[in-house]
Formats: sequence, structure tokens, C-alpha cells
Amino acid sequence: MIIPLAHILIFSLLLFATGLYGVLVRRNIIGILISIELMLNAANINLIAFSKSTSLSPETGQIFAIFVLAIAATTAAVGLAIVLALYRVRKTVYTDEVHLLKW
Amino acid sequence: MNMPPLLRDIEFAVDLSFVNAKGWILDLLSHIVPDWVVVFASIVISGVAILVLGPVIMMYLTLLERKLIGRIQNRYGPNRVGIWGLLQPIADGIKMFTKEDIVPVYADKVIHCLAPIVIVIPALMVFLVVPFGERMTAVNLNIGLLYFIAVSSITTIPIFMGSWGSRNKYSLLGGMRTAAQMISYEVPMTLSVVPVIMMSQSLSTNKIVLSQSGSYDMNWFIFTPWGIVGFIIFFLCAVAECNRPPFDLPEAESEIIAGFHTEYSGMKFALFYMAEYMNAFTLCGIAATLFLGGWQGPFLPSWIWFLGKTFVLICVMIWFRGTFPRFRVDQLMGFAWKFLLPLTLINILVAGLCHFISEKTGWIYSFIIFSISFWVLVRLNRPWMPEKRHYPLAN
Amino acid sequence: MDMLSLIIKFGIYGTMALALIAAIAVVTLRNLFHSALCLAAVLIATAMIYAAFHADFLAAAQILLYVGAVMTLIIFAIMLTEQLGSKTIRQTNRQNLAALAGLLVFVVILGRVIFKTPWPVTEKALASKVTVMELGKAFMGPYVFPFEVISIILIAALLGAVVIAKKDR
Amino acid sequence: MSSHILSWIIFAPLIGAAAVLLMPKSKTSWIRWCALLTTLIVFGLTCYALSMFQGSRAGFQMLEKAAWIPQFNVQYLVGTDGISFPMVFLTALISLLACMGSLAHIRVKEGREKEYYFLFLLLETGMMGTFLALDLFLFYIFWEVVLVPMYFLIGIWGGPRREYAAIKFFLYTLAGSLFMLLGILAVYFAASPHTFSMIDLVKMPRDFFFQKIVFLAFFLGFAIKVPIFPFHTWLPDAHVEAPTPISVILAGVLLKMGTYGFLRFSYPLFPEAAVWFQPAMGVLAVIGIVYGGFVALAQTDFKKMVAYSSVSHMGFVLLGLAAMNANGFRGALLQMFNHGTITGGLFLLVGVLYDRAHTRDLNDFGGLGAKMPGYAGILTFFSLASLGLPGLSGFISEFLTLLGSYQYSKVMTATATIGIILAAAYLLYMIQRVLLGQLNPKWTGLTDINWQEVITLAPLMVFILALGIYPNLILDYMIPTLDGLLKILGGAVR
Amino acid sequence: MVTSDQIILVPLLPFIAFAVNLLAGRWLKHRAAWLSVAASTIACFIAIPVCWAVFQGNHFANQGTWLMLGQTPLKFGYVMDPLSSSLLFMVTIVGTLIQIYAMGYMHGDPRYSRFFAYVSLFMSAMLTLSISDNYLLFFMSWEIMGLCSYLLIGFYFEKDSAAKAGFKAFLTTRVGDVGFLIGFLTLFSAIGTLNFSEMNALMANAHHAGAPLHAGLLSLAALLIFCGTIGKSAQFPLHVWLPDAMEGPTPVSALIHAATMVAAGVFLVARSFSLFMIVPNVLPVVTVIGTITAFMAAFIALTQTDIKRILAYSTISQLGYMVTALGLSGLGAGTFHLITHAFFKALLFMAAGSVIHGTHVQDIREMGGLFKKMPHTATTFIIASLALAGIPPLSGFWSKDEILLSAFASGHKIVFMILLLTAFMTAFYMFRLIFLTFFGQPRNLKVHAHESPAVMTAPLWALAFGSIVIGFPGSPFMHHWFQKFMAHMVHHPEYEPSAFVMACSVAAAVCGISLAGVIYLKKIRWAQKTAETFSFLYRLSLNKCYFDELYSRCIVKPFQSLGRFLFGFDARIVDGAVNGTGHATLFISAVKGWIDKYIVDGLVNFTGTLTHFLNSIVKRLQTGFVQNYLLIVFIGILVFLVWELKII
Repeated sequence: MIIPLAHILIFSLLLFATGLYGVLVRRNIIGILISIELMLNAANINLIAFSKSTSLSPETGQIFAIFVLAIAATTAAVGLAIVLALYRVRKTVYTDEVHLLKW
Repeated sequence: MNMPPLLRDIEFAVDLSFVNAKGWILDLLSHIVPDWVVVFASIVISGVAILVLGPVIMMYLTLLERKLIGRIQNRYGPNRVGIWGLLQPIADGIKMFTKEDIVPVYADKVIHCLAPIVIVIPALMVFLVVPFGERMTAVNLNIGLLYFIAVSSITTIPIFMGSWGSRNKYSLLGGMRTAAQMISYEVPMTLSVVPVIMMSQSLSTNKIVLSQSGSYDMNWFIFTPWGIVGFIIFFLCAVAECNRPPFDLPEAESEIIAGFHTEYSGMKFALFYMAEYMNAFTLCGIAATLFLGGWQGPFLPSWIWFLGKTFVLICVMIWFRGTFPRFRVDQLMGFAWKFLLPLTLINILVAGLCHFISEKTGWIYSFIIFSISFWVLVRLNRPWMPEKRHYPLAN
Repeated sequence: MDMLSLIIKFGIYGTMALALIAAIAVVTLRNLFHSALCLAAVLIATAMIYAAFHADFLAAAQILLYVGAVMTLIIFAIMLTEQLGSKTIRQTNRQNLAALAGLLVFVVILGRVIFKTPWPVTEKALASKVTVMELGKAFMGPYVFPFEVISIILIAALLGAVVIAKKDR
Repeated sequence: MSSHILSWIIFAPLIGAAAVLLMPKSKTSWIRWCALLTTLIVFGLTCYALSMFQGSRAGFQMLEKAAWIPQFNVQYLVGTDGISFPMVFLTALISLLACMGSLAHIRVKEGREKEYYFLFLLLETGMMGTFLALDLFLFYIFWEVVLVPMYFLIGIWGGPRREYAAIKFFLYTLAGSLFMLLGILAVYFAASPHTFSMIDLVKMPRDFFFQKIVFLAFFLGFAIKVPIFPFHTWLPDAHVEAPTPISVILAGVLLKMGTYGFLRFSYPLFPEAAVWFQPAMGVLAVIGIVYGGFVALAQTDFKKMVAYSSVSHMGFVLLGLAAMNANGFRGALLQMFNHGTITGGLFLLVGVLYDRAHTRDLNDFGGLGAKMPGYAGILTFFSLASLGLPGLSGFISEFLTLLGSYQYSKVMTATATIGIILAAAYLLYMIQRVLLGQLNPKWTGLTDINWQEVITLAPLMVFILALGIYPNLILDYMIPTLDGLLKILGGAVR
Repeated sequence: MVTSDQIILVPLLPFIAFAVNLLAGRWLKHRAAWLSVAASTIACFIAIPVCWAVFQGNHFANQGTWLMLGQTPLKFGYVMDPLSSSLLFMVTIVGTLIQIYAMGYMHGDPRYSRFFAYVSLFMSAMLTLSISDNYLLFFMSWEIMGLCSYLLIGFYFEKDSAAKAGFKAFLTTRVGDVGFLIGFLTLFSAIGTLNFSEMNALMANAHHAGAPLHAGLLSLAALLIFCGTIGKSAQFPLHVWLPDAMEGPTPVSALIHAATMVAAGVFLVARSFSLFMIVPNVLPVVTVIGTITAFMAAFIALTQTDIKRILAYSTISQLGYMVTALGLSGLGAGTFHLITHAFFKALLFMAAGSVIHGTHVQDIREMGGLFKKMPHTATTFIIASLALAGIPPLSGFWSKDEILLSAFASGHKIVFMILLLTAFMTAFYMFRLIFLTFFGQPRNLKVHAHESPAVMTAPLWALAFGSIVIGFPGSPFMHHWFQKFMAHMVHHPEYEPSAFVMACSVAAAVCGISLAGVIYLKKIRWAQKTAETFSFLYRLSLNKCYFDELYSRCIVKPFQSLGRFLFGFDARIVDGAVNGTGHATLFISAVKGWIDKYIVDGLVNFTGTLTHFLNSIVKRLQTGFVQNYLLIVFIGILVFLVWELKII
């Protein structure tokens, strides 16, 4: 391992926090989806890092990462399909303009 | 190979001439500079070679294309600059460099300018794993094939950048068409190489080539039932991937002017152009690698074999351009998803089948399976006729 | 080779910094298309980090799936939904300050945890190198069930996306 | 019994109804012909059953028995005898003619033939089942099955006040049948072992007080259906509002279900109570006869007049039943049959006229005898049959009824004969207003009755004439059974 | 062989003619008449030998089961005894002649075939009645005759008066018929049979035993059966229909309302004579009714001006004679008069019809001096009138004399006086009619009279011949053969002929004729003056004793209003009760609905409102804004982290 594990973790933490920030503050739903991808990436980095440095069976982390990848792909596909459907119906992709469930 | 030893030595010498040359240079350097510099030098030498190779390939491919198309259309093609027009690409290059660089007013300028630069990067990066000859692979990655597919898929993003950044509706339409087309054809392309990976049990391009050696180095995958089908699919997808006719919808002149590079001119256009031709070249090279045995071949030096095969495939591409009309959008997508995709899946099955039974029966079975599945798929893909439109005001 | 590892080390740190900057750009840029491109940058950077950790296959898959497919989808969606003049519209909502504060606390807490925790780093693990073959065997061996589940999920998502995005008749 | 002819008779219309349901809505002619064919087949089956029917036997014949709900000892038990068989025959005949009437000249609302004929055939199944069921539970079910299609047939295809008439009919009859259900349950629980089967129930003795109570419950149910005097008001409304074929069925068959119920269930099950209630029934019958006659005399609506004449004529049936002797019973059963044919024919004739003139106001007509001689002749024929002209069937049944009732009570008979005079009065008054006198210039455009309508009416005329001249044609089938019934009652007369 | 069942053909042939005429009348057109006449003629030729055999003293009967009444079979059959044979004899001859006459009279009528269909049906019914051997068959044919009468009276149904007359006739006779029906039902319950012969035998036995069985019941039965006679023979309370029945075509009046059908009532009494004889108190009633009818009708006839109405009242009067005769136990006399009357009254009607046919008017005041223009008609009319008036040796004299003799000999002097007076009045009004019609000067110049065709006059002469000779079988010249012949039927008293009665009869007739001649040929003013002098009587007579008005006010109107009242009762009270139940249910439902809505539902709504109120506070949490929720979740996780890691 070339760099300490903690640094990687901090990096992924920051990446995750950034993604989370995006999820929390972006108005555009596609923006939120993008930010979610960021968060997933951060998680993946963690997985790889741990698998590289601590795990006894090194392939596990990678396999999990690949699963996460697949899930991310599905999230993107379904999420974007929903966004398109929403856009077609309501002509908007802004979360605060989509508040049917508001009181 | 039962050749006289002398002949073999000569052949080896010729075969490995480029490799040996690099070795000599590095050897020379190692006496002068520290080790890490030597490592860098090794990389730089390969890189420079590739970087030089790319534009040269692009330049002479354009010439080749123009000549061939000319011949197909019963004319000469460029023949004024240099003998047989050999200097024509250089002239074109000069013209490109000296042209005005136009940026539209409402363009997203950064992205607009970034796009042509970015598009060259993956095109060049894929050269890393192309086995030009024996021991002539720049980086012998053990995931080489995957690397190739991954990197070539990045190409969509610069195209998007270009189309978006131009702020032009034709650009945007072209970009979207490109994206749809490339993503669609990536799927059958990737699946069509799966039998190759299965059979060679490796992702490394080098190993794949090596696994096609045999008597007279002619044990190419194309001579297997799954190989020939896989090759045809791969090659069709490759043509689609690099947006060449008859899959050139993203830049269909008659529909959307020039697609994503409508607003580009001069050097930026040249870069797009270059990326396209380099992609065509690498795809043909990879096709040759995967199915035509790469640099494998009797008698001649490996790189000649490789370049020759690639050249033949490129000629076929050009021949396509000269022959086929353009697809319709829905036909294009339907072809990928409804015809090629199922066929690749069947191909994978056939590959498994062929692996476990003898060659002759394999041929018979695969012939039967392919004919049936072909027939079924053709039946299922009956041309869809759009509803006849009525123009009430026409009369 | 100290020099080489140093270069690689700095290369990694540089990639990390690049990824972080790009990530911040992703969440702050107003133009969503730029955000998406920055995300692509982040992803490529991440892929490079993977490669640095000898996870070649994952890196390639990252590029292939994320950059090649997911990004394209996202950009596609952006193009379909974004009116061209939407740059000026406010892109963040009113809770950014609260979110920022919360995240700060979050980062601080977790950072403390990360630094305080004694990670069980083993040499054996560090030395190990995973080949694609092993990955494939793992998929077909112990992880075959999740693998199949994931494939079903993918198909479901494919169909679902088609159904959702299809125009109503 | 190997042959399932009775079940076929019951369920053939249901099969026809299903066939109608399966047909596309737009193919109205298919639907019509399918319905007609079905009724024709049912009629054919009935004729076939007639050939198998042994008229000289008193008991139930052609029994079909199957356990249905064994937990409650409910059986699918159908059979026929001299009481029910004429009714089955009548039902088949009237249904056929009503169906023909529906084809020929009934305005069925455009595009709703499918529902109409479906309900029509369902109704036929219900009627057949009612007459053939020998299990009280089964009987009750068929009894109710009749109500529902009738409700819709009146309520959808009826006249201007159809909703009112339909709901009145439905609620009134339902109320009555609920009492009957109570009675059925009482009989069921009083029997040991618990059973609904008529064959078993007849043999069991019952307490006198119990008999009186339950007889009353049954009486209410049947009386409303007949209808007996104070419960008759649904009848004019329903008749007037119902479309012509449905009026025919209503008058021809449905009213018989009540009196049939008396003969089939009330009398054999509660002989002592029947004797106890004899005077009351007689009085109600006489009131019905005279009252119906008077009210019919006051009518200006053709159909309403016929409806009230039904009240009067059904009073004769009840009078015959109340007489409780051989002649009375014969007269009553014969009158049931004759009333079905005669009044059915009258309703068809009202329909013929209504289809042409679109009014039923008697005072509005006049002098049609010259304009429509064929119609005039047939209307006169049916009117004369209805008023009891000798040589036509109405006379025989009224004569037998009066003969029977005379043996029971002279006063009642004498009073009832007022009804005969009144029948002549209101029918001839009707003829005078419709056919005779000066032709109202409004009706110069009316066409005479056409062949289709004549064919519809001709079978009825044949039956009326044949039974009027030689009533034994049908009486032979009835007499053994009726005498058997009388024996049960006679045992109870102390 | 003339003994057997071929007699059934007699009613059957006209019935076939009826059926053919009815169904195929449209194609037969005037051939219809030939069919009917042929049927009648053949029936006549079949019947007369049988009758002749009966006259020789034979007796035929046959029967077959038709219906089961309880356990006893009801048998239908025919009986040929003196009564039925004499009636059959008369009916076939008169009926055939009248139909021949009608061929001419009805010529050109649009419903020609229909007319002959009806007439044939009537003939069929009448012949059935003549030969029927039981009450039920008798009643059935009786009713069908009533129907034919109805149809034929209303033959010109475009005329309201004709339609109303038919209606009236049918209803009025129907009242009597119902009495008849109950009557023979009563009889059935009393003696258990409806057969005439069996009844006669039973009665004879009872008579010989001396003790009538069920005297009360039998009296009732006899009275009720007599109701039938009253209705059918237009006796006193129910006579009103007959004058109106003249709205029908004249041959119908001749056939049905003079010769045959109305006589059927008398025939009924004759048929039931054994019953009447055995019960004590009924015959006087019959006598009284007959006498009243005879007198009243003659009285009304005095002032009538319609030729057919005069004849109609005359018919009623003569029927009264017959009934009186029967009431006085004069079976022979009554039956004899029935036969003779049939001939001359049919002739009168036919001659009157000929007059009407020739002049197209019916009011005698518009006629006059027709003798020269219509000699055949006038001659036959006068012959018939003489017969009716009772001038010897014409047939009417003999039969009327028998009746007067019965009255005189049985000691009913008042009846005798009244009948004598009636005879006087009969002569008077008949010759008033003759003098006004055939003699004097034509009073209406618009009337262009002409003689009727031979097809009409020939039957007139045939009947005139009959009117002259038919009286002889009952006359002293033939030793009262007819009365003796009748006596075979039922035992009844016989009287010695009396010259006094004959003299009185002839005197009354001659006086009446002379007075009429004096007044209407010479001193026409006297009539006027008499009318003014006895204005009450005159108006009483002119207005037919106000019977129609009385019935209209006392019976028809109350019945109609009763009908309307009951209809109102039905609609309001009975149906009202039903609807009231419905409305009550609806009202209760409404009340329950109110309770449900405001109290039960109110509680529920209150809960709802409370919840709603609370909701308005709590709902603020629900921003409908995903990221908000996410932030809250995130902060929650943070808090959890802080808590779990025990950082603070």
C-alpha cells in the first residue's frame, strides 16, 4: 500500500460528504442523481481500499464494488426514466416544484 | 514451423526490428541516466511512436479513402499533389491549421473548445493495447481487451461535449444520435467478443493473438463457426461505433448537416476527423487481433501481417461507404437490439457448444442453429412500415 | 524504485485532489452539463485510483459502465430535460447552509473516527493481487447467488426503465 | 327416471340465454332468431314431454332427484303432475308467442335486444322451474328468479312510468315471497327429519294451529302474486307499463304462479287450515271478481281495463279453489289455463293497436271495425272468450267454477255472477268504444292486423276454440291429480 | 230412414256455412248468401222428414259424454220430441225463407258475406237450441244466439245508435242469462241432472208421488230460469232492448227479433214446463209478467210512429201473450201461438222491410197510399195483420183464441179482460199502421216507392200462405191436434173450446180494425184530440213508459258511478295503502337518515374535524420536498452517530 489507509478513507469521506451535499441541496433531480453517483463512488473507494489493505480474501471487496456498480447503473437507468416521465408529465425536474405530497 | 534456421533467424530479425531498436535505445540510455529515467524513456518512446503513428494513420487513411471511393465512383480521386496525390493529406493538414478558428457566440466556449481535444485522448489511448506485432504491444495489460472497450466507450462524452457546447440544434441532435447509437452497438460488440475471451481464456490482447497460433499460424478464430459470426457482428458494430456509413446517422449530411461537428472548423474539426479515423483504424486492428489472428501468419513479419489485415478491413469499411445507403434511425436501433443482440447471445451458446464437441459436428450444429436463429430473427424483425401519412392539404 | 513510487504516490494524491475538486464542482456548478462532465472526471479519477490499487478490472469496468453508459444516460437525460437557457436558474435549495453545517459535523465526527480507529492492515492483504480469473471464479463460486440476483435486478431495471419512460398511449 | 326431459325444459332457455350473451351486440337478427329458436325448442320439448306424460296417473311423474345441498337436505327435485303440466305447457306456449310478439311488433329499444332476450329467456327458465320444482327451497329460488328479469324487463322497456311500476311490482312481490320464505322455513323446521321435499312433506301430519299460521304466510306470498283483492294494485301498474310481450307473460304465466302455489303447496301441506280459511278465500274471491269488474268498467285505458279484467278472472280461479270440490278445482285449473291464453291474446291485441295508434285511450278510438276488419274480428273473438261466451274456453272454466262454488255457497256464486255481467259490460263497452260507431278521422291511416301478428295470435285462438268445444282435451290430464288432491282435503273435512 | 243422428247435420250445416263465410267471405262476395241459403235449405229438407216422423208419434234421442261434473258425466245430445220438432219445423222453414228474402234485401251491402255468416251462425245456434237435450247445451246455443243478436243488431255499427242498441241488447239479455245460468245450476244441485228428459221423468215421478223434492230450491230454480225467458223474450222488466234492436237489418228483425230467438225464451219455459208445473208459486208470477208485458207493449205500440218499432212492441205484446198462456198452464196454447206468431210476425217484418226497402223511410207518417205502388207487399202485410189481429180463419185467430180460452177457462177473469183489451189494441195499432202506410194519400212526396224484387216478394207470399194455414192444426177443424200433440210432453190441463171466447176475440179485433179505419181514414183529427185529452197516457205511451230513462237513472248510472268510485277507491285507498306503506317506509328512512346524518355521522364528522384541526398543525412537517426529508434523516443519523460514539 503506497499511501496510508486513513488518507484514502478521508478522501472517500470527503467525496461522500460532497455527494451528500449535492443530494441535499441540488434542486435538479438529475443533479441529485449525479450526486448519488458520487456517493456510490466514495463507497466503492472504501470497499477497494479495505479489500486491498485489510481483507483476508482480497477479491470480496472488488466483487462488492462491482455489485455496487451494477446497482448504480440500475439506479441511473430507472431514476432517469422516472425523471423523464416526470418531465413529460409536469414539465419540470426541480424537486421543490414537485410537491404533490405536500400538505 | 519447419523452416530453415537461417530463414527463421532472418525472419525473427525483421519481425522484431522495432522492438530491438527500442531495446537498443533503452540499453544505451541505461548507461547514462538513472533507472527511473529509463522507465520513463521506455514509456516516452512508445508514446511518441504512437502519437506519431496516429496522425500519420489518419492522414493516409483519408487519402486511401478518397482514392478508393474515387475508384468505386469511377474517377481518380486526389492525384494532383504529389504522385498519386500522396502529398494531399499534408496539404489538407496545412489547410486545416491555417483555417480560422470559429467559436459560435452562444457556445459554451470552454466545452466547445475542450471537446475536440478530449476526443483524441481515448482514440490515442486505445493504441496502448493494440498488438502491432510480436512483442509490439505498447502496454501488455492483462485486461487489455476490456481496457480497449472501456476506453473506446469514453468517446461518447467528447461527442456530447461538442454537440452541447456548440449550442446548435443539429449538433445536439447529432450528439444524441451518436450517444444512442454508440451505446446500442457497444452491447453487441462487447458480447461478440465474449466467445473470443472464452476460448482464449484471457483478456490480454497479446494472449488472444497467441492463442490463435497453430499450424502455419493460421488457427485464426474466424475459421470457427462462432468466430465467423462473431467477426461479422463485431465488424458491423465497429463500423457503427466509429459512425461510418452505413451507420453514419450522427453526421448525416442530408438530415442534420454534419451532426455534432457542425460548428467546428479548422484544427478542431481536424481533431475530430483524426479521432474518427484513428478509431476506425484501432477497431479494425482489434478486429484483426480478435478474429484474424492478429500478427499471426506464415512467412511474413508479424507487423506486416497485422497491418495487412487491418488494411484489408479498412478497405472493406471504405467499400461499405461506397456501396450502402444510410440506415433509418429506427432500423438502426432495431438492428442492434433486435437482431445483433440475440444473435450474439446465440453465438456465445454456439461457442460453448463448439468447445465441447468435435469440429465437424460443431460446424453442422452451428450451421443448423445459426440458420434457424437467423430465419427466426428475420421473421421477427419484419420491416416495420410506418403508418402511411395523410396530407389533407396535398390535394 | 523510490522515485517511481514517489511519483506514483504523488500521482495518487494528485488524482485524489483532482477528484475532490471535480466533485465539488459537480455539486456546485450551476450548469448541470458541466456538473455531469465533472462527474465524468471524478469517475475517471476514481478509476485511476482503483488501478493504483491493482483493481484493474474494476477500473476498466468503472470506465465502461460509468463513463460509457451511466454518464451517457445522464447527459442524455440532461439534454432531454434541460431547457437551454436554464443556467441562470438557482440550482441549490434553501437548506444548503443547514446541510453544510450538518456535513461539517459529519465529516469532523467521521474523520475523528477514521483517525482514531486502529485499522487492521495486514501485509498479506497488501501483498495480494487479484487477477480477473480469480474474480471470475469468485463470481461463479461463492458469489454466484448475488451475481444472479444482480443480473435479475439489471433486467428488471431495464424493463422498468423502458416501461416508465415509454410514452403513454 | 332415465330421461331428463324436465331439466332440459327448465334449462334449455338458460342455454339459449347464454348463447344470446355470446352473440355480438350488433347482430340483432341473430339474437332474435336465437331467442325464438330457443322458445321453439322449449315448446317442442314440452310437446315431447306431453307424449310421455301419463294423464291417468295421479302422482308425480318424470321425477328427477339429486342431492344439492346435502347439509340442509336440499334437493334438486323436479317432477310434474296434472296440476303443473298444463301450466308448463302454457308457459312454453305463451313464451313462444310472446317471443314472436317481441319479434314482430314490439318496440324493443334500439340496440338493447341482447339484454332483452337474455332476460326474457332467463324469465322463462324461472317460470318453468317454478312450475316444475318439487323441493320447497328450489321452488323458492325459481320463484325469485322470475322476479329479477321481470323487474328489468318492465323497468327498462316499459312505458312512461316504468320505474314506478317495476319497483312496485318487485317490492310488493318480494314482500309476499318473504312471508312465503318464512313459511317454507317453518315447514322445514317443523318436519322431522328436516326436509324441503314435497313428496316427503305431504305425508307428515302437522299441528292445526301451526297450519293456520303457516298457511297465512304462504297465502300472503301467493295472494300477492295472483293477485287477490286487497293486494292487486301492483297488477294494473305493472301491466300498463310493461311492454306488450311482457304483459302477456305477466298475465299469461306469472299470475298463475300464485294459484298454482295454492294447489301445489298450500292445500296439500295444510289441508285443515285450507278448510278453515275456505270462507275467507271465497269472500276475497268474490270481492275480487265483482270489484275487478266494476273497476274495469270505469277504465279508459285499454290495457288497464284488461289488467283489471285479469283481477276479476283470477278471482274465478280463487273461487274455484275456495270451493274445494271437484268441479271447483277443475274449473280453477282450467280457468288458469284459459285466462293465460285469453288475456295473453288480449294483451297482444292491445299491443297491436298501440303499435299503430300509440295511444290506449278507449275514448279516443271508435269505428275501427270498418277500418281494421281483421283486427276487429280477432278482438271480438278474444273479448267474447273473455266474457265467457259458450263455445269458447272461458265459458267452460267459469261454468265449472260456478258449479263448484254453488255447491259450496249459493250467495257467493250469485254475487260472483255479477262479475259475468260486468265482464260482458266492460268488454262490450270496450268493443263499442274501439270498434263501433263513427270512425275517428284521426285513425284513417291505421292498417289492419298483419300476418305476423295473426300468426302470433292464431295458436291462442285455436286453443280457445278447441277447449271451448271439447274441454276434455285438457281436463283429462288434470282430473286424476285434482281428485287426488281433493282426497287429501277430503280427509281433512270433518 | 229418418230416425237417426242425421239430425245433427241440421245445426252443423249452417255452422259450416258460417265458418266458410267468415273465413272466405272476402272471396265469396255475394255467393255467400247462396251458401247460407243452401245450408239452411238442406237443413230444412233434413229436418222436415224427422219432424214429420215425430208428428207421427216417434221420439228420437241420442247423447254422448262431453264433460265430467264431479263424478257424474255431463252428456250432450239431441232430443226430438213434440216441442223440439215443432220448433224445428218452424225455424227451418221461416229461417230459410227469411234468408232468401235477405238475399234481396241486403243486396249491395259491403258486409254482405259477414251478414250471412252471422245469420248462419244464428241458425246453427237456434237449431242446436231446438234439438238440445240439456240445459247446458241449451244455454250455450242460447248465448251464441245472444251474440248473433248483438252482432246483427250492431251490423251497421257505424251508426252509434246501432252500436248502442246491440250493446244494450246483449247486456240486458245477459242479465237474464245469468239468472238462467244460476237457475240451472240450482236445478243441478237440486236434482243432479241437466237433461230435460231425465228432469221430466223425475218431475213426473215427484208429481205422482205428490211430494215435490226440494220445493224451495226448485222454486228458486224455476224463477231463475224464468229470468232467462224475461231477458230473451223481452218480458216486462227487461223488454227495453227489443225495440232498440230494430236498428239491425230488417231480415234480422224478422228472423231473430220476431220469429225465433225471442221465442226461445218461451220455448225455455215450455221446455222446463214440468218444473214449472211441479213448483206451486212460480206460474202466477209467469202469468203476471206475461200479462203486464202484453198490455204494456200494446199500449206503447199505440202511439209509435216507426214502422219497425210498432212491430217490435207488437212482438213484445205477443210474447207476453205466450208467456201468459204458459203461466196459465197452457203449454199447447203458448207453443201454438209461438209457431203461428213466428209466421205472421216474420211476414210482417219482412213486408215492413219491403216497404222500407221501397221507400227508404221508416216513419209511417211519411208514408201513405203505398198499396198501389207495392201491391204484393201491401197484400201480404194485410194478411199478416189480419192474422195478428185475430180474424178467423187466419192462424192468429186460433192460437190467440187458445190463449184467451186458457185465461178464461182457468178462471183468471182479470187476465182475460186484459188480454181481450190487448187484443183490441193490437187490432187497432196494426190497422193504424196499415191505413197510414198503404192507404190514403202519400204524405211525403219525396218518397218514391217501388215494389221489391221477386226474391223478396216470393218469401212474403210463402209466409202469407203459412200464416193462413198454420193455424189449422190447432183449430177445431183438426180437432186441436196440436194441443193434443203437445200434451204428450207434460201433463197439463186442457180446456174445452168456448164460443164466447171466440166471439169476444173476434169482436175485439173487429172493433179495433173499425176504430182504426174510422180514425185514420176519415177523421184524422180525432187522434189528435184523443192525444190531447189523455195527454198523460199519450205521453206515457209515446215515451215507452219511461223505462229507458228509469233504467238509465237507476241502474246504468249507479253502476257506472260505482265503477268509477271503486276505481277511485282502488287508486286512492287500496293502492294508497300500498303506496302509503312505501311512503311510511321512506319517511322512517328519512328520519333514520336524519339521525344518521346529524347524530351518528355528526360524531364521526366531529372526530374528523378534530383530526383535521390537529392535522393543520402537524401537516407543516409534510413539506412534500424530498430533500427536506433527507436532510432530517441525515441530521437524525448525525444525532445517532454523536449519541452512539459518545463524542459529546
